[in-house]
Amino acid sequence: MKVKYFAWVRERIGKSEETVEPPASVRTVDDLIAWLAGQGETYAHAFETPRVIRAAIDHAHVKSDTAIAGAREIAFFPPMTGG
Amino acid sequence: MKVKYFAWVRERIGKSEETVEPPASVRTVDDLIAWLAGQGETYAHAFETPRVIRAAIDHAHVKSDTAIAGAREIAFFPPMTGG
Amino acid sequence: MAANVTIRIQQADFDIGCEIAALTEGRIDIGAVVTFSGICRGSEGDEAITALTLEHYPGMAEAEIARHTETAMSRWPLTGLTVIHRVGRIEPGENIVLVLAASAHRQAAFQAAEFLMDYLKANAPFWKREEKPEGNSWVDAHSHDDDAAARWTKS
Amino acid sequence: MAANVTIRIQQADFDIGCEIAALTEGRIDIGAVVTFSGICRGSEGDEAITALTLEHYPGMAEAEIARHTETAMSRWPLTGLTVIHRVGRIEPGENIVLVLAASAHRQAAFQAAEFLMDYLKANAPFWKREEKPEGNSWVDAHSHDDDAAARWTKS
Repeated sequence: MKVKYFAWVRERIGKSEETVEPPASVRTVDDLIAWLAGQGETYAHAFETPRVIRAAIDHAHVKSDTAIAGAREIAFFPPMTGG
Repeated sequence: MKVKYFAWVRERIGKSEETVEPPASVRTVDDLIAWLAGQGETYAHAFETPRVIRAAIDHAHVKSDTAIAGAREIAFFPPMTGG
Repeated sequence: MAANVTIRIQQADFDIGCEIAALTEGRIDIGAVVTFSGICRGSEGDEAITALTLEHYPGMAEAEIARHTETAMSRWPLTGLTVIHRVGRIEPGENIVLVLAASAHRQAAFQAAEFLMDYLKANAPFWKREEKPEGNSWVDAHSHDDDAAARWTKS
Repeated sequence: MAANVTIRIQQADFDIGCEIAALTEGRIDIGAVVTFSGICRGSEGDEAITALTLEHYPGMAEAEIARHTETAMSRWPLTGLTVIHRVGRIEPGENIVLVLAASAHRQAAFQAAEFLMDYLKANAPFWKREEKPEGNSWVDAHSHDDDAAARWTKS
């Protein structure tokens, strides 16, 4: 599945998107965050405070316990500051 | 004192302003309305429903029991419909 | 920088872009500008309206609006306020009134603009006469406008 | 006549007068137009700001704003809505965002504009980075923006 990063999540990881293939045990957004945080130092830094991370699946906001099955695109970003 | 009329009060009386000299017994806005209503048919028509008439003394809204002593200009008009 | 307050009662139309520029040009302390423009509609309920004629009480109208812009300035942290009310004959689609509020923050700008509009509707000495195919008539005041104005009164 | 909804995310500035004209031209069923424009300020508290850079999530930003304009259209009797959000580098005094709501009546226009602004602040996928003399930093989200957005949620 495609994963996108925005704002300081993007800056810390050092890329704006990538394709990942997490193991079958990664079922929810929370699981995916935990798995990504184990992919190296930059990921650990980006996801060091999971509760501030917001997620969207296929362009819609989701809660962290949402299942990721069937998602084409998952995005992670800090709280929004538009307007 | 100068008296001014606006909107349908003006139309019914047929003039936009005049100078009046009510007797000393006319002490409040209410008294002045009652006195004006007795000045002829057009005045009676304009003031036939005193509770809908609004008044201002020297450019400030006043209640109908306000004393008129010292007023330079008193205006009578229907409820406002600006904006 | 001091706050700008502009009050105009005029027959001529106004340009919202120009009025915003007049309040914001050269300033970097303004984060939010709210404008309200009131426009003449071509019908009221099922009745067609050909035009409105707006009458006002010269002197009192300016003084009353000024008093209410002062109230707004004291109640919210505003950097500027503009109130323009047209008088005379106005046809459907034409502007009637403009209220513009500028502030560092959006809530103050929204609230001040709403406060001034509610005030203008219920308490500013202006009267509308409607031209309709079946004749002319003075617009009746609406009690909901009084209610809207009353919600700003501190108890 | 059907309601007009325009949503644009762009680097270019916008012209409020043109956007109002686009929603109102040739119509006589609109009595009230409310605009909100958000402008880049030159300071935040005691800190100077040299510029903002706005990042967004293409695709999701448009979809989310569209969903909220639909909510606004279903909640208030609106004749038109325009939302323009700029992205890229913006300097103090420049426009950031425009929300424009048109309706027969003023309350609907005010409420829809406030609702959309509260939503954009708290939930639209945009992020601001501030350039300051002492370095750049991402703007923190404010809990008061979440509170402002939450007041529109029906219980």
